[in-house]
Amino acid sequence: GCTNTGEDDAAPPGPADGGDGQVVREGEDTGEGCTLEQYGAEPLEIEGATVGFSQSEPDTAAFRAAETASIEAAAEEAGVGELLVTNADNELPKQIADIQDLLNQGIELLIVAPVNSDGLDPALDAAKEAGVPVITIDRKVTNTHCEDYVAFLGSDFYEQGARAADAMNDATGGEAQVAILLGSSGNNVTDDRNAGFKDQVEAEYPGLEIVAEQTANFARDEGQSVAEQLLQSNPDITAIYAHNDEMGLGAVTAVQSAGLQPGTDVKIVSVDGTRNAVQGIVEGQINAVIESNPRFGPLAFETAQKFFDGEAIPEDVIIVDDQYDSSNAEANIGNAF
Amino acid sequence: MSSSSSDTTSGDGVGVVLETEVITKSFGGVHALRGVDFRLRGGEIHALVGENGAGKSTLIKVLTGVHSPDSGTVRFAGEPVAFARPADAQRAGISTIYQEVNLVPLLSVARNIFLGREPRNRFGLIDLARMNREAAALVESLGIEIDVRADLGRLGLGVQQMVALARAMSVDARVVIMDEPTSSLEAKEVATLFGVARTLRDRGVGLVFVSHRLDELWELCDRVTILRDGRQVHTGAMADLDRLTLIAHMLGRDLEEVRRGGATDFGETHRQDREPVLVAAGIEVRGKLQDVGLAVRPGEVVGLGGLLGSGRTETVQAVYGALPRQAGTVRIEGSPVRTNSVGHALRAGIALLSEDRKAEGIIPELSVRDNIALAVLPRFSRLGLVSESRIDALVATFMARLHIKASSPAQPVRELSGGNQQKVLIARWLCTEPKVFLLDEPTRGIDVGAKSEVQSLIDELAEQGLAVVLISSEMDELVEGADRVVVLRDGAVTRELSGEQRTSAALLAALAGDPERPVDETTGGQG
Amino acid sequence: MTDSTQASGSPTSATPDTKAGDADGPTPAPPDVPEPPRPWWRPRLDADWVRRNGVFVALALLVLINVIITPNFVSEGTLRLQLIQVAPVLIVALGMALVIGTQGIDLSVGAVMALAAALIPLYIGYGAAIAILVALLAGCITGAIAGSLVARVGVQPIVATLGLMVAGRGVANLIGGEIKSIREPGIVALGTGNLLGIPYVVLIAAAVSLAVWFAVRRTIYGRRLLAIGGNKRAAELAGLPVRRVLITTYVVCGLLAALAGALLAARSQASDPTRLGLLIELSAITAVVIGGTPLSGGQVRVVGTIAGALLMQLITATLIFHDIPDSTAQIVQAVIVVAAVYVQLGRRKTGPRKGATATKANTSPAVTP
Amino acid sequence: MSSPVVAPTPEGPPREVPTAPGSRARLARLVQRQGALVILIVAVLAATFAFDSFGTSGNLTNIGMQASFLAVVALGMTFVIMTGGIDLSVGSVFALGGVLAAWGSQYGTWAALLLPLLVCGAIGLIQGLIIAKGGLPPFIVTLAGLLFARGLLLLISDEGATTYKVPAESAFRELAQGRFLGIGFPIWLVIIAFVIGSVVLHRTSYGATVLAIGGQEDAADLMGLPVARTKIVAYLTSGLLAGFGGMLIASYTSSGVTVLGVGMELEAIAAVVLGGTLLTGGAGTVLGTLVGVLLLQVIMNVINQVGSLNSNWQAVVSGTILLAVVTLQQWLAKVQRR
Ligand SMILES: Nc1ncnc2c1ncn2[C@@H]1O[C@H](COP(=O)(O)OP(=O)(O)OP(=O)(O)O)[C@@H](O)[C@H]1O
Ligand SMILES: Nc1ncnc2c1ncn2[C@@H]1O[C@H](COP(=O)(O)OP(=O)(O)OP(=O)(O)O)[C@@H](O)[C@H]1O
Ligand SMILES: [Mg+2]
Ligand SMILES: [Mg+2]
Repeated sequence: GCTNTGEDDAAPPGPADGGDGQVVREGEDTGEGCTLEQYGAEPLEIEGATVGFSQSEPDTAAFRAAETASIEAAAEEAGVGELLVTNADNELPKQIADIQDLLNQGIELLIVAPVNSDGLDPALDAAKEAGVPVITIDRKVTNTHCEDYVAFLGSDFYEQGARAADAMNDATGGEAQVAILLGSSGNNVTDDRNAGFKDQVEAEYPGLEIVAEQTANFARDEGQSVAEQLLQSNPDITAIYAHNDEMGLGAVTAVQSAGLQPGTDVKIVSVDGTRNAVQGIVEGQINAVIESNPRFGPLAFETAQKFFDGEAIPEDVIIVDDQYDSSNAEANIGNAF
Repeated sequence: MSSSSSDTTSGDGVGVVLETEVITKSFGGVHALRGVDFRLRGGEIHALVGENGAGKSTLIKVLTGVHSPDSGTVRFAGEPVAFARPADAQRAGISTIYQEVNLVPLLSVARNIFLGREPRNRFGLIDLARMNREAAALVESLGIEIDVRADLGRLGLGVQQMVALARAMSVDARVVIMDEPTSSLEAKEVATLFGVARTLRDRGVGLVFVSHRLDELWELCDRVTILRDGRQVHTGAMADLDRLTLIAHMLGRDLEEVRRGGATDFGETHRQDREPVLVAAGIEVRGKLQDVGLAVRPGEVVGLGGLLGSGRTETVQAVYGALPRQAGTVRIEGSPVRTNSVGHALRAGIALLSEDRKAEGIIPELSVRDNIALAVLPRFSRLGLVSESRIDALVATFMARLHIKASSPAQPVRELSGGNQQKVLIARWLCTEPKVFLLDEPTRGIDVGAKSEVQSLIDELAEQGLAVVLISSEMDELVEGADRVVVLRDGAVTRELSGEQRTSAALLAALAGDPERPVDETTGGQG
Repeated sequence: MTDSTQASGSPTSATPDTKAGDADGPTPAPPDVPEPPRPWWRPRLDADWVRRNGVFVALALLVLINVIITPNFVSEGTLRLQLIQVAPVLIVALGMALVIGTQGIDLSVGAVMALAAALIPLYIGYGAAIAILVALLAGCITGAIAGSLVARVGVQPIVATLGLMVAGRGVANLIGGEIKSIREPGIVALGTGNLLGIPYVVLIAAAVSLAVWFAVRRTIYGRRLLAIGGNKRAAELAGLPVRRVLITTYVVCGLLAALAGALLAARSQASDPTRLGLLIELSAITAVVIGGTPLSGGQVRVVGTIAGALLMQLITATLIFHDIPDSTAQIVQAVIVVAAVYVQLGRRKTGPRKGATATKANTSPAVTP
Repeated sequence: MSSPVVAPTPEGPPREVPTAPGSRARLARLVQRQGALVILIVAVLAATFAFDSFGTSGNLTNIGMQASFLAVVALGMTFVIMTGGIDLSVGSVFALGGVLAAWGSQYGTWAALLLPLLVCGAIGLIQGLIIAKGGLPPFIVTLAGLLFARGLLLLISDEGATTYKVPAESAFRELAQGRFLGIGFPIWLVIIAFVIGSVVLHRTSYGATVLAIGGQEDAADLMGLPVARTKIVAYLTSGLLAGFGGMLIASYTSSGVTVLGVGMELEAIAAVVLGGTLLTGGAGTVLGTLVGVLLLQVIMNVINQVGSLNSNWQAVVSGTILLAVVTLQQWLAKVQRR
């Protein structure tokens, strides 16, 4: 992003690494900090420790791949003794099982990307019982702070939605018939990105009319076929908001096959910041991409070390997400994942 | 020949347990029953006869709630009833053995016998020990020696039929209906079955008995109802009818047309002077056959005799390669046929008409035409494309030659009567122009008309130089139809009867393993 | 002696079931005069006809409803779009129909699509043709594995293909990695190009339909396939090359799935091994069954399958057109699917054992009345 | 002829061959049906030697706990498959059951217990009715059930946006979080359910009818067995058990998670088949299913023990193992039959 910490700049380009590290949003730390004492954990030197990482979704999604790679790289950087990685394949019971398995194998710190905000209780309880501190990344859990987990590191999905509305307003000049491509039903990311967008539109942009919202399950080909149908049945659509870049890219193809110019005839705004989508901005097919930075590795280990060193850790460590648009896409494409 | 000589007046209502009034039933365009008035009295054995497709099974299915009639009434014990499903009929006291063995192959014999009314222990759970014990006793009383805990599907068709009988017997029924129970039974089992039937009759039970083995009717039955094309053409006392009249009623022809000599339609013996075309030697099938040998000359009909489970079916299946054999050779015209490959046997000129038409013969959904042409498709195709016109010609030839009754060659074969299905299968094999034709119970379950057609067909084929192996559970068929009879016992050849020895009495003795007569030295590999 | 004896008093009440909506109705007297043959130009437009052609009727109805209630429905663009979108599903469904005809099922088609799509970017350097050939080859190989497991080892089709589905998706992800955009002009043209105004994708689906129809109706292979599906043991005894036919069928199914995967990749100009073809096996099976092919094997209805796929496509489109939320959409879809199959299979009731034919058609292999 | 003398005369060759259809066949059947057990034991032993942390009691109870949800669902599936049917709706019904339980728990423990059973039972019942009375193929009906239950779930949770929480003080949490003799309730419940299931299948007329229908449906009908009723009960049971499984997981996770159960039907089918039940119906054991579930769970556990296996490799490995196991089963059965 524009506020690059520069840590990873030297890394070779590629989808998994490169790009920017995360920056914590200042002054927005909520609630009391959590200290080692309050949490009731033992001090630990991360160097040489056994750390577990429970990933939620298969690593084929660009976001997940970047996230896992970042954790692995940072673990190496921090000199972690052993990093055990599991992948829950999007199934909550499997994630619970994974975490219990990790605990059973003697991890001393758990980093988890939760499948779902609710329902990890048994796993978190087991961690508490084992005295293993938990840091959740990219998705917050609804459990009790400083009792069930140390901190949440991640983006504010609601905020992302709201910023997408802002970007949509900028791209369309305030007048548009907007179709929304929803992520998978029941997913909190879908809910937040949608609510943020709609609330912001309602509050600020009366000229943006939402004419359709249909799920396309975060997938490119579904995004394409749903967008094709929507454009066919509702030719007045002038803008598409997609909950992730993949569906946004699908919408690009759909607009093209409808004989229209994506980015011009139909404005497209999406969330994530993948290389392909930012490239799409450069080519003028996508109007804006709200970043959702997946590179949690350095921040996670940094936070953990601070915690073990006795510092108070805020409940939410919200990172600053960048935004790509025609003004900065070309310059910052290296930061995309 | 009065076509409606029903004895509606005599003894009406007296002791009638089950009756129908003007029942009609049709399937699509097929009128299976057209106004049938059937009356069954308690304490009688009532024969139900007719050609294949006359509607016997349909009538039974209407009586027992499998089908509901299009119109007409069924009365049971004087009350009109409308059984919605077989369970209702069974609960009311009608016990039925349906035509095709209708048991569950994956369950044990004991389970099959007691399905639905298993003995319970005091916890209300099935008392397995008692169930097995009672089943064993029941089966033993029918003279069969089997492990009642074994899966039914592993037993031969005949044994399965006896298990079905055991099941029907174990219910306390007022009416017992048996649709061709003897078709796959051996003389001894038939006798057992008759004994059971008579006992039941003497207890006042009404029995319905269907069979295409006409002699059995006079032996067992008191009265008879004859169906033809779904119509009731005659009802009366069995004793008032002679064989020819019965057949004339069934077929709807004049007496004269029917009058022929002999019990079967086989001709005289055939030539015996040529080199054997089929020589099978030393065939071993683990657990089934030991060192079985067989040799058949062109134009010769060799019968395979044996009791239930003696291994006749296994022998022909092993020769055909359909049953893996551990040892033994099969040669056709001197050249060996690869073991355990149906394809090779077929190409070498062997054909097998298998015993179980339903499970191993017909492809129910395919048309008559496609069923007939199935084994010879490559010959009627170019570059993998089927040549329809040539197949049509072939099928037309065989349908005419075997008198196959079907609405058109395109009719699904499942809609045909049993006899016609059998003829379709014979046609399938004749298309392959076999040198050796193995026939496993070819006349099982087909009516007199069809049976004599099949018999004369076999004869004709042999005349034309085909080597035939004939398995039959009917003594007459073996004795008259075969030039030699090879007798199997417990999976081994024990005797061979030829020439003068071929008499029913000799065969009976051989089947029973009469120790007086030593095993013929000439049997074995060279036949 | 139970209550069943008092169930009815008159001959007519004894047959309560034959009347309700049954086309053949009760035949009061034995008709001796055969019915005059019906001229071919006057098909029986009765309930039975509707049942036999249920899927076409349902399709026509849905089109009609859309014409009335959906704005912009009657347009070349809409028709074209539906045809384009249905093409990959249809191609998969046709392969599935063949497998179902052998009394099998193939759950691995979605994974095969992903695998094929994943291979294209890897081989795109050699040109579009080679890349697609490699993709198709992968489909054949997967099909051959499935076929061998079923025909040689004797594993039940649903399990064999379930294992392949899990493993295949994993392999696709392994070799494909993240989603990749495909910009190669040849592939893009395949996905978006036209011939005489008809999209290539639609032409290919039409060609595949024709080929499958021809194979089923006119070739030895088709005849054998139906025989094996109808009664495997009998087919064996008739000397048919059962294993070869079975393996061929799974290979064809894999090949068609790979083709569909390649087409989808070409259309979306990307290969997404994680998502591509997800759950398509269920859509394909539904299309086949709605089209009138029984899961019990022995029959393959190609035209029905096409109509079934179109029907499913149109249902989805209708729900999107009217912006129905996901929850309602799924419920509506469930109801339509059941209704369509009900109409299709509810035919030929002969008595109180309603649907006995259909039920057993689904469970036991060989049945003869 | 009246005296049933089928026994061979002394001179005849020994009858030993044809009259012994049982022993060898039974052995083959045992191996085919219990092949999974053999493999499970081998896998457990191997894993215990290979990984220090595998054999620990903590890990083993974890496996048991994790397996219990699938086990409950697979039990219902076993009955359905044994009637020759299939139930694809279980995953969705499972999720629905969980959401309903969490929602109901706000109104008390009874609501949490009854609501899911009522609704999921009703779904199972309706599916059973359509299949048994309407004669529709189970595959399609339950596929529609899958969509329907998922749609219903989304409907009651604002398109999945709302996750109901089980109140902290609710006794409903005890259902899955409680322990007896140090072992979680779900494990006990699974044991009880499988014992009951086993007795029902093997020692009651209902179970006999289930097997008969799967073996030969028209025969079962002609034998006068209550085919339709038995099938309806099987689907009802499957719906109930799936709902019960969902209820367990709601109690376990203290919330009504909306994204559960996707693909669970296939896992359940795999477990049932691994346990030696024929998909064509008619044969199998309830305990085999339990073995199948444990086998799947152990495979997953072992993959996790390896630690850093890429998630895609996990899929490849588990798919391959599934195929290897069924292949092995077939092979064992064949060898035994020879
Ligand atoms: N389920 C059915 N569907 C269509 N047609 C049928 C059905 N059942 C019987 N038929 C037809 O009804 C007629 C009477 O058949 P049925 O089985 O009653 O004859 P059958 O007298 O028992 O003959 P067989 O001696 O061969 O057993 C036949 O033409 C048969 O094809
Ligand atoms: N009376 C019996 N006692 C014990 N086992 C029997 C008996 N009858 C048949 N079996 C079993 O059934 C199996 C199959 O017999 P099979 O049908 O091959 O014999 P078959 O000589 O062809 O007699 P049929 O065809 O008349 O039944 C035998 O291998 C045997 O295990
Ligand atoms: Mg009959
Ligand atoms: Mg036999």
